[in-house]
Amino acid sequence: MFDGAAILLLCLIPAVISLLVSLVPGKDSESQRMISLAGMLALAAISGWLFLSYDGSVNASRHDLNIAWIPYMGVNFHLGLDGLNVYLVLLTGLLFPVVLICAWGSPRSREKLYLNLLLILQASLFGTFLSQNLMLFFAFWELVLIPMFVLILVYGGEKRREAANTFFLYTLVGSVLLLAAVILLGVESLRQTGSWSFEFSTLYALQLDYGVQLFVFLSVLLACAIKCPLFPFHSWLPLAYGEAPASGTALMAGALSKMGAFGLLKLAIPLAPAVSSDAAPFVILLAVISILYGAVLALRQEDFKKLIAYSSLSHMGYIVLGVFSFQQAAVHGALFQMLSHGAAVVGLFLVLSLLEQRVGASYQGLTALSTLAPRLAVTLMLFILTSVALPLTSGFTSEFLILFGGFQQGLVAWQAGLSPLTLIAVLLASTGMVLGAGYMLRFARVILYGKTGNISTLDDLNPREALAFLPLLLLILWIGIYPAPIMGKVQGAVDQLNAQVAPSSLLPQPKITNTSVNGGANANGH
Amino acid sequence: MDKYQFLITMAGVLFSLGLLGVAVRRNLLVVMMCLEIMLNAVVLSFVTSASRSGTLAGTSMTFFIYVAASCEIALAMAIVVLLVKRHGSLDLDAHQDLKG
Amino acid sequence: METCFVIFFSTLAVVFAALVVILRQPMRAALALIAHMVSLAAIYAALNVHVVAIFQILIYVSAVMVFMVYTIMLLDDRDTSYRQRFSRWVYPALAVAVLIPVSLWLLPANPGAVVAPALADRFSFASFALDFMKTYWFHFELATVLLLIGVLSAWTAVKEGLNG
Amino acid sequence: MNKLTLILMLPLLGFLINGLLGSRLPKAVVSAIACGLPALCFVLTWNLFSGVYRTGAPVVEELFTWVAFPGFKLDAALYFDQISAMMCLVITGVGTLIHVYSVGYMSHDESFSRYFAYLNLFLFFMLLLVLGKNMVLLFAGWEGVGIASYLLIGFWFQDAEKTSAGLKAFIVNRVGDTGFVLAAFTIFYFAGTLDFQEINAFCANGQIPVYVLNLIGILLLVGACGKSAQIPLHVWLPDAMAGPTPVSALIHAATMVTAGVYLLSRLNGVFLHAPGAMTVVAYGGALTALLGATMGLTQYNLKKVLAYSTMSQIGLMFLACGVGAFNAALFHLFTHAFFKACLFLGAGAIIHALHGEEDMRNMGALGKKLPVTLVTFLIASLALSGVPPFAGFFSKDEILWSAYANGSMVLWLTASVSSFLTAFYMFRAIIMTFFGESRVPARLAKGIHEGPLSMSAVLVLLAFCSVWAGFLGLPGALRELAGVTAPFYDFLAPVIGHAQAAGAVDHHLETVFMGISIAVAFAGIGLAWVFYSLRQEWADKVKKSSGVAYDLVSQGYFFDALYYLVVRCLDWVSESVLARRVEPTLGHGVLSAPNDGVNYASRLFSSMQMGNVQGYVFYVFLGLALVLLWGVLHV
Repeated sequence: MFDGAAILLLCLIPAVISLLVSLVPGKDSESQRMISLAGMLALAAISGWLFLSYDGSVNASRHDLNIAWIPYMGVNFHLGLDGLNVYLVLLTGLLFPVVLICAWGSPRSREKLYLNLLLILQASLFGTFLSQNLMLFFAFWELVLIPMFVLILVYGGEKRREAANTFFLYTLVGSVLLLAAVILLGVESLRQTGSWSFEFSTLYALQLDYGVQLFVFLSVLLACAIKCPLFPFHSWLPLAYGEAPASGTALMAGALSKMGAFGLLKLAIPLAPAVSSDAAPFVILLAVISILYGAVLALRQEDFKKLIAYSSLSHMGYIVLGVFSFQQAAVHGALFQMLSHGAAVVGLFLVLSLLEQRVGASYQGLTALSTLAPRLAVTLMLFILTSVALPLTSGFTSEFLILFGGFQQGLVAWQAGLSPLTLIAVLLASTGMVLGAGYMLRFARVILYGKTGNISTLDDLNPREALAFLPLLLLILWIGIYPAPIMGKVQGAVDQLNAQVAPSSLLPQPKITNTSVNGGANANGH
Repeated sequence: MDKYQFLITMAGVLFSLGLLGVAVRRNLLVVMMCLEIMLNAVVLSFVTSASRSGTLAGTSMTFFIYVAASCEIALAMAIVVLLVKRHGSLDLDAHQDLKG
Repeated sequence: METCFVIFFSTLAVVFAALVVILRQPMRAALALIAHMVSLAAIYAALNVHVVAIFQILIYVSAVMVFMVYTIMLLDDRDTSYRQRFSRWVYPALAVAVLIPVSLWLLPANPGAVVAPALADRFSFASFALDFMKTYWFHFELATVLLLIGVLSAWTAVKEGLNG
Repeated sequence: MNKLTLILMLPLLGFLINGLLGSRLPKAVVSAIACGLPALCFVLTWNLFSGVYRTGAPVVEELFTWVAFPGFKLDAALYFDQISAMMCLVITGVGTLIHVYSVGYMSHDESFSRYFAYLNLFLFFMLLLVLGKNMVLLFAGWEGVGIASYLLIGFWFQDAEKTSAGLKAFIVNRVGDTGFVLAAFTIFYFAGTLDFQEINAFCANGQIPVYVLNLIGILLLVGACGKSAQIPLHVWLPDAMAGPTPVSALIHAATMVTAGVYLLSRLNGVFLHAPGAMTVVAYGGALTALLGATMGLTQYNLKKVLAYSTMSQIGLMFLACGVGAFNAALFHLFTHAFFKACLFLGAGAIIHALHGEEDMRNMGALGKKLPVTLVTFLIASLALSGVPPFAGFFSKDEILWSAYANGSMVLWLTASVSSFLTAFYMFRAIIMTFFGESRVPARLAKGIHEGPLSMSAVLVLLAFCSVWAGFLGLPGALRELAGVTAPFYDFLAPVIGHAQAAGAVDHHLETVFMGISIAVAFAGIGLAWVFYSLRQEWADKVKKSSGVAYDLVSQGYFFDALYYLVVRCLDWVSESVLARRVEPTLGHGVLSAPNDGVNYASRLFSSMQMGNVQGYVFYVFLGLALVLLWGVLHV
């Protein structure tokens, strides 16, 4: 029961803390911050403990909390740790204290509201990632929107109203169809098992015919493609990322965008395996388009925030590419990319936010950071190198695995006489390596190097902020240098996922798997 | 064909005549009359079916229809009077308070 | 013999109904309506449903039409609706009006139990009244209450409306 | 901890110390750490090397499993065989020397510790590159040296040109890296492994169709071209001279740029079975050698002359690889490391003396003021031009010979022409720099002096190396003549078969060719002497007469212009097409479409509410009719 309690705490602590914060008399923002920081640190500790203690078993996770909620409709309050969400729980636990500490210095009106929003956001993110019941998942999925909406609306830039509405409506449109799919699945379970149930375990076991799968797949894909975002559905991204407060942007890019990829992994593929494997080449094509589109746009982007926004569009493309390669390496890579991109993009946005705190809006014209604030510059450079996917950083591990797996799968498909689309897509995606280096290092050149401009003094990274960045950097290096032990935790989940995608197992093995010592990397044989 | 089916059809014809009248006449009073025609068509159909199947129900229903009709006409006339007092015209086109 | 009656009077009924729709002066339309109802009554009579025939005359031709005529006399003036009889819906409505009888005509005739002439006296006044009161007295009471309410509300409506 | 790991970790340690708290440490400590650790590396390497030399057995160390899932396992393992040993010796040896040299060279720079941190970082990645047991580990080092060189080229980051040069270097390298990665993927698909030994073994057993091997070979070549500045990916190297001169010596002459050669010989198993790829490598190398040499002719910037010569020398090494003489390539790599480093450091000494002046038109008659530099530079140039008995002669001659013996006449001819040109422009440089009358501007003229002892000592050492190194690998004919062995080739023999073991051995012909190449070298030197010392007006005449050709060459055959065009196109797409057209339309279209839809629908429906009772009646009428009709038709 203690493990279940650990899960429960993840959702309870934010609630309790936000209550406490609201009880603290109005103006005393310092202690409010301290309280919520303490709570977030506790959460980080718990999620870290969960991450470390998780032994990689998928089905019977010891961390499981199942409370009947609306029994006759099969809606349970069922939270559980599994291979798919263990990374994201860690990420969610890690990011919030970091964000809060970096936002510490910035003077803010309505401190209470801000802290409460952060806490609610964190709780609902935990819920989304942990929920083992579709209806619960959907509820949390929607709940995430609200605090983020308010965050943009209250603390955003001058176009904040438009940005908030766009973000909210856009994501809502996606979720409406998702709700339809959820209900449809419930009905299906009623038809097949004779009782309402939204438990994932039940839904995965259903036999859905192709039409139903198609509907479910498309609606989930739409919802996730908007959240991620993927290419044609990204138009809310520059606006929202540009207008949101720095902390909000960081969380949107770091945590919220992962919901999309997670949704694809948790819903689309297991619930609609046949359709997913048929649609995979096209989704991959979409992913590659967004990789290149975002990269090319970032090449000439003057606004730093937008530049990173587009880069994140590009990096999310890699995740989707990996997920839909249905290949062990690629899926591992995609899961890593979630962590890696989460850490890196948050780092980048937070550095920008620190600059904004120090010099105000004019940080857009900042140059020669290396001269002004060396420590800050080094930190920024490390995050930049991560998104350039330099070896020994997490970016390399994930992108290498993704492209590797995708390429293997594409070649297998091509050799098997199926569509060469995947292979071509992966080849295109690998040019993203060059473009990525292009825009990121150009960004570095603009902001880090050159002669000092109108801004001549800047106080460097102070110990508090340095401490905040430390965990992110450690995570990046850990995944970059010694990822093997982490991969073990998700192995079960990856196997399960590959087992669920039935038709792609029809693909032949690469001829080598049986002759070579290391064996082939094509997962579907196992 | 037997007279019953003929009468039923006749009732239909009358009903649609009445409805036509309601739809096309602009004069409020004539519209009311056309409503009566429709009612009568209904009565006719009731009676026809009743006398064909020789049961009581149909014919008894006519009585309720009569009651309803008299209430309706009473109220309707009252409303008509009020409407005309309001807009000073019997023309239905004058009464467009529902325009969206 | 009675079939001829039926056919003849139903033709009349249709003709007079058409007149009601067509005629310009409300009063004439009212007269045509009366004729229409009378011919309907005749049809009922021809069907041996004398009760209904009688009440048709009593209630409609007398009570209802009297209402009508009063109102006409109260309100009749030569306004736009007099000068221009038909609304802009006339042609589409005509087209649609043809549809209904046609579709009714196309309806398959369902063979109901055709009564034996022996039951003809079933609808004779006395027997009908007895049966009716035996079976439907309560409903009819309700109906009369409805009637009462209708009259009252009409009265109040006019009263309030004229005051307000 | 095992020695191998220690070799790898020491530079990293130096990087961490100098990088994190170097700014607080005194310069003496910083330089002690920066030079001491590589020196320690060198000692360890030598120790290991002697072990390998004795036993001939490679040293392997499995550090840990990098990535593993069912059916796939990738170890982080180090592998120290003959090739790695040779590379490590060069890297740590020359590296240490250049560290020492830098202490003097950078003594006046304010970000002293940052420089040494980067330099140590580079050493770490370079060692990782040559010690990695599988392609991924090699790639880690491969990219790592890329970033190190990026950081060092843009070391003086106030200068926009320098930073953009670094950027260019990294991007062009990335293009090559993409090729490398794809090659790795393809290899894994067919061979099911990324371990070098297994790959070579697997390619030998002929399970892979030849066209695939050719494809893999080409992809690898793309990667090698990026790193080793071969046509068409050479454009970054001249710009890379923006970095501090010792950096150019270490990274862009001695070690990093030769990584491509290392890659080719490390995967010689693949290439030996990919004839098509081999041909491409050979002719690509020859082309680079020629073009590089020609481009060297027209440069006035001393460092750029050296850069182009580096390019053409590596071209020769590729040529050697292309004709299967991997050991010759590695030998040339070995000797080239010494004399080219020596040349760069000499150039550094000159630039140091002239306070950063790099244009040869502002030099001349420095010989008297900088005697040590002159001598060492001269020795190194002779070595580079292939004058016996200096190192370059033996290694280059081996390449030329195998170019003919295993390749074709064309290859040999191209190589010879390029070595002729090399001799020419090297002595052009020497004459313009050290002899003739001084053209040094007055502001720089005063106080020209040799650098501190640390610098001159290093120069002398390297010059010494570029004399004796050649005798480690005497060509076959001379070996026969002198009845000695070639320790270098014998050492490499277990991992790379001697090229001429394959071809027919004809020592008479070989001696003839040797004679020709010596003649060629002297011809080049003589011509330079004529043009730039005796009859200087001729040089101008030639320049005048060959107008277009001169522009073509001095503009580097317009490769830069071409790439600039590509980049401009990308920018245009990014700015004018995507940012201005697509993005707004997408945004507006997607965002306002639902809005407009709702508005339209509401207007439509409200227009149906015309407020006329009879209208509603008509709807009722219509509805009724339709329902009836439907009933009739469907009942």
